[in-house]
Amino acid sequence: MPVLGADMDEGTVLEWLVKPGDEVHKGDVIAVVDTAKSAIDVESFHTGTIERLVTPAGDTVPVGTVLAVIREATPGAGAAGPELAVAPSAGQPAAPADGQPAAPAAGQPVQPAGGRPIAAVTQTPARRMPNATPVVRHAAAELGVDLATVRGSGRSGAITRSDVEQAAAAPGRDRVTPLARRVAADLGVDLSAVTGTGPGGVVRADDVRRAVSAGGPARETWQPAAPAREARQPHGPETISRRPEKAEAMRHAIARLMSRSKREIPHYYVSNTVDMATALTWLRERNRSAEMSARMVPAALLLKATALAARQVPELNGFWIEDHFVPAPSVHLGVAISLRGGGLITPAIHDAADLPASELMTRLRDLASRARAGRVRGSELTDATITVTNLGDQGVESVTGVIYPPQVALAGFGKITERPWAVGGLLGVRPLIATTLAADHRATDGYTGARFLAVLADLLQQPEEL
Amino acid sequence: MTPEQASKTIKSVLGEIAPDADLDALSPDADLRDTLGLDSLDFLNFVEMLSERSGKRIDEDDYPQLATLASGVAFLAGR
Amino acid sequence: MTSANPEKTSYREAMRAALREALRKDDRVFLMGEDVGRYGGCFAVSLGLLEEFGPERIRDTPLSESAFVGAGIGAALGGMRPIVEIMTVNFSLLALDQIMNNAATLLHMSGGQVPVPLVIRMATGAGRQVAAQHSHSLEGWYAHIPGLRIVAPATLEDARGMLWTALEDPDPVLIFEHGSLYNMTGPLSPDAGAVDIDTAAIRHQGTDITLIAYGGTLGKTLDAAGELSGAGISADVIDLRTLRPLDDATIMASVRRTHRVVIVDEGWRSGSLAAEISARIMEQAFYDLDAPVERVCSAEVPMPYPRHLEEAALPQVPQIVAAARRAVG
Amino acid sequence: MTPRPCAAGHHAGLLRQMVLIRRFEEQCVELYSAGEIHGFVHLYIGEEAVAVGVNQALAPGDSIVSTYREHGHALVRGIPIDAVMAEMYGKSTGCSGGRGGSMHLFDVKTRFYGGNAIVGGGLPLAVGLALADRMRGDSRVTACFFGDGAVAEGEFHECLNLAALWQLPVLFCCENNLYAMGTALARAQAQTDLAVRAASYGMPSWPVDGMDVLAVEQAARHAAEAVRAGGGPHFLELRTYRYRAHSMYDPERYRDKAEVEQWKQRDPIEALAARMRDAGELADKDLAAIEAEVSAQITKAIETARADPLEPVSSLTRFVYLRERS
Repeated sequence: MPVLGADMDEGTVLEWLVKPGDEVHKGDVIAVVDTAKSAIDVESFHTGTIERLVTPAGDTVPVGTVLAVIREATPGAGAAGPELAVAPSAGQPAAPADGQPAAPAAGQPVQPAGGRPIAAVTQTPARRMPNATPVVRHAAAELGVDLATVRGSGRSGAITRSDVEQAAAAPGRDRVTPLARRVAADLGVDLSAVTGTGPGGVVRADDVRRAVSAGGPARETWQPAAPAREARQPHGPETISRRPEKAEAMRHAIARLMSRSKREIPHYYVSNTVDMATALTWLRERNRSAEMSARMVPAALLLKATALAARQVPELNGFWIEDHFVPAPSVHLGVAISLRGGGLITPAIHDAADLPASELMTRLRDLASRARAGRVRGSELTDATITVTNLGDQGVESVTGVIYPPQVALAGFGKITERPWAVGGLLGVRPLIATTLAADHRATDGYTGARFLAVLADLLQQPEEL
Repeated sequence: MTPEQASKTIKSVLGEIAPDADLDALSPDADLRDTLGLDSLDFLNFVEMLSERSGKRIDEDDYPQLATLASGVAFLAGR
Repeated sequence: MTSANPEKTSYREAMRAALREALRKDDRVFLMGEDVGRYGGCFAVSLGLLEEFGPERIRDTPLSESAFVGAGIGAALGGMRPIVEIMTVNFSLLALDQIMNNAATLLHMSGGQVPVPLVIRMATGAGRQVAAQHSHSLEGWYAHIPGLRIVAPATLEDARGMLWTALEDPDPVLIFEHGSLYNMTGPLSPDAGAVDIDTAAIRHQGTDITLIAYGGTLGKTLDAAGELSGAGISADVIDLRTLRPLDDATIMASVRRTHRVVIVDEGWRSGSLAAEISARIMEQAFYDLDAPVERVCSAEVPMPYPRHLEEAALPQVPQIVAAARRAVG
Repeated sequence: MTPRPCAAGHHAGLLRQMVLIRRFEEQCVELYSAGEIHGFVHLYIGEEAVAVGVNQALAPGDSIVSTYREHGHALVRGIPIDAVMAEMYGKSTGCSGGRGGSMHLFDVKTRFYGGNAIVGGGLPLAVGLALADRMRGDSRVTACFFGDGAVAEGEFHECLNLAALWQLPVLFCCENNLYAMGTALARAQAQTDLAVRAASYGMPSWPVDGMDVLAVEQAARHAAEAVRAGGGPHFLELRTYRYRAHSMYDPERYRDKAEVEQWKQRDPIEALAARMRDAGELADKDLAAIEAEVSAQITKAIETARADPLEPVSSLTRFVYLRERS
């Protein structure tokens, strides 16, 4: 069970997407796991064949528990010792000392001929009460050891104090320097996915920065608290109910991040009104000839224009880290998507400035449906370099948003409304949209923000170029 | 497609798009987008699924006819 | 002020020039200690001063550290500006009671009535094969005591300039002169004068690591910085100058830039000044650290006599370089 | 130096000072027992003649370095009784701002350089003060009080040597009360004749009956005048006795009650009073008047001290450095 969030200590396997015998590749989604906050896709970090599924769907297990055993597709036979496969938790004890898989039901592990098990950990039945005295429990609490992950060496498998101490001393906790932790927090980087290059593999600040510039690991943020599989595979209204505690967790996460933003970021705001007549006319013509599935909504044009504007005004595309602006090499456009029943997430459309508007539209639809199904990947949730919020569909005229730290800008769009508007000295009725920008005054000044909105307005007058 | 079939189809599609909505309480003349909180993407999905299940092409110019349950039923059944 | 050309000067001469200036400028100033007069000072710092200023002001004392250090305190209470020379820090232990229980406390326990404007100079440190009783670096001990100011001049400018500032200070100031520095020579402007005794100085600018040193280890640390520079590691070298009160601001500012630290301290590691600095870095700059704080201190052994063992016991350039490399990784 | 006043008035003054010390110390016992004052409190009861007699020989410009048993020295030196009592209470109005307490009474106005609570620790200060006076050409005397216990300290010997070597104007006043806390003089010193030991450093020294205030005064005047005249340091061994424990209370296993009673027969206050009665200098009503006056003074000091303010905790680290770092 991978650690999918900083505060995750257990997870429920919602669904296996593979079965024994299936070949999997590194990066394949092989299972869906429900954390306290969201349903998350679990990727395989190995290429090979599924040997067996250790944790059945429906079980709740602590992080670090083996979910499945993958027989690695080793070019040569018998390489190094066992390693963890589907329990890539950097935060929890993994294999027992002998490295043998020990499925309690099956007794001895099946040692596949020709392959080798690369995941091996005692499966812990869901929240079985560990066999430990109160004194040992106290010690475990003090040492931060999850007793469910400790194998007892005492009588009848009882966990002794020295078992706990050994577990605590085991290379469990990440070796991450304080600076790296701070940088990761600033950048929202999930440290468990960062490779350390320091002595003994310690993660240092540069490792975190490299991970970010490589477009890398999950950034810590809140994750969708959506109805998970039910929404994805609707069975009927009775299954569609969000667990209240999840909504609350998301509310808290939003509260924390937005409070931090308002506490740390001196926002400034600029706004503009843009004539959308040209864009809408172009869009209508295009949609008329397009397949239904290829139709675009105005939001797609707005997003593309925003992405291009962010590229043209790079001072607004990046992060404020350690008292400096760090420009992002590419535009990953965060899109605020509100969830039914409250809350929102802001998954990113990667390299948005490089995508044709039609592709952007496809991504947007995909992202929106997955977001509402609670099926957003970690990297999508964490990579945005600038964010867009569009409340036009809700009928508001304009929105001035709160910046997502450590980003430095957030663009807002209101409703496209027909209003009287003078063009060339003649009053006419035109579809207008209010565009706004909230930006971090530490990184830029109002002049830059104004330039951004001007570029955006120009781009929207040339929809065919988008 | 009979009005009953049309109504059932529309409600079924809406149920998937807005799973938390109480469709039984939906007034035939209520604006769907406002009442159910559908955004443009939701509405596009709605149109797409409706087209798929009814087998009918729905152009952008037809969208106003899908504003309410009653007008949607009339639109689908009328074809 | 004329801008005269720098002259080649030794640390000893710089210190003597400082004494001479103080004795000339202020009638209240006198020098007192073992063999400071006729002998000319154990390290020849006060050579020639007896002839110039006479036995009243260049005052040889009996080997009574407690009495003459305490007498220095009393004379300071009585309106004088005594400079007490304790031959070496090793003998200061015989006067520890006076330094700790009187010099450091009188101001406080009199409710601010009795300041002690006293300067105590002493040689410190190892490196001359003088074995276990003459090689201590106990300035860290003294830096533990509130009420004292502890300074460690490591450069010619500081040897020349710290004394006068210390004499002007209303509180007791202990000046620790590392024995290996007296023969150090270099250019010093004839205009060189008083310097502050509050701040640390950056003696070498760098970006990758902060090397913190003082007194006798500064030279070795600068050598290490040079070696590191050849290996592409750019080091900030901080000369603490004042060991109490510590200039946290300079230390933390550097750590916040480099994120890595090596502290070089000739004191024994346990309970050392290096330990104190390390703790302060944890307290004030923990989230700026990208590697554990490294310390290069003396081995925990009474100083042995043979050269090879003495060298092994003391912080040396290769150890500083190795520690820096560990930190930079 | 100080002109000698008429005998009757002079004796009455000595008596009054000794009574003041005695009653102040008795009051300290009560206040300590009641938990109003705290810490180590060393009482001077029985030794009053020493402080009172030596003080007669000192001029206002002279310096005094004392010990932790210094209430008496402080009071006769002229530190206001209110300030001394407030110091016992740790109040900011105390003579040391409340920072010192019983063992660390200071007052630079009267050149009273402290109660020093390290046995022997004050001697080097006295030598240094005298050195400053010598170098500055002042004709001050520094009176340095210490007990018989200090004679065993290295600092005693270093300082007597240094003072004699440099011929510094120090009046060494050894209050020999026979016990270094619980260790009797004979159990700690090979040579119990302390004046002899001082003499070995080449300074004039002699023993004095410390229970006789007039004898103390006479010896001190003689010695102080010699010191002031440039005769170098002098040493007085003042043989006295403390009636009470080393510090407030102790089981007194180290001495016989009979011995205490024997010394009390020679009580310095009663001895002077008897002599004055014999000479017709003291009537009962005179003594009663002294007692009443002293009592009123002490009562007022206590009331004032109780009402005085404590220093705020926010100023805890005051008086560590005179110059705060810029």
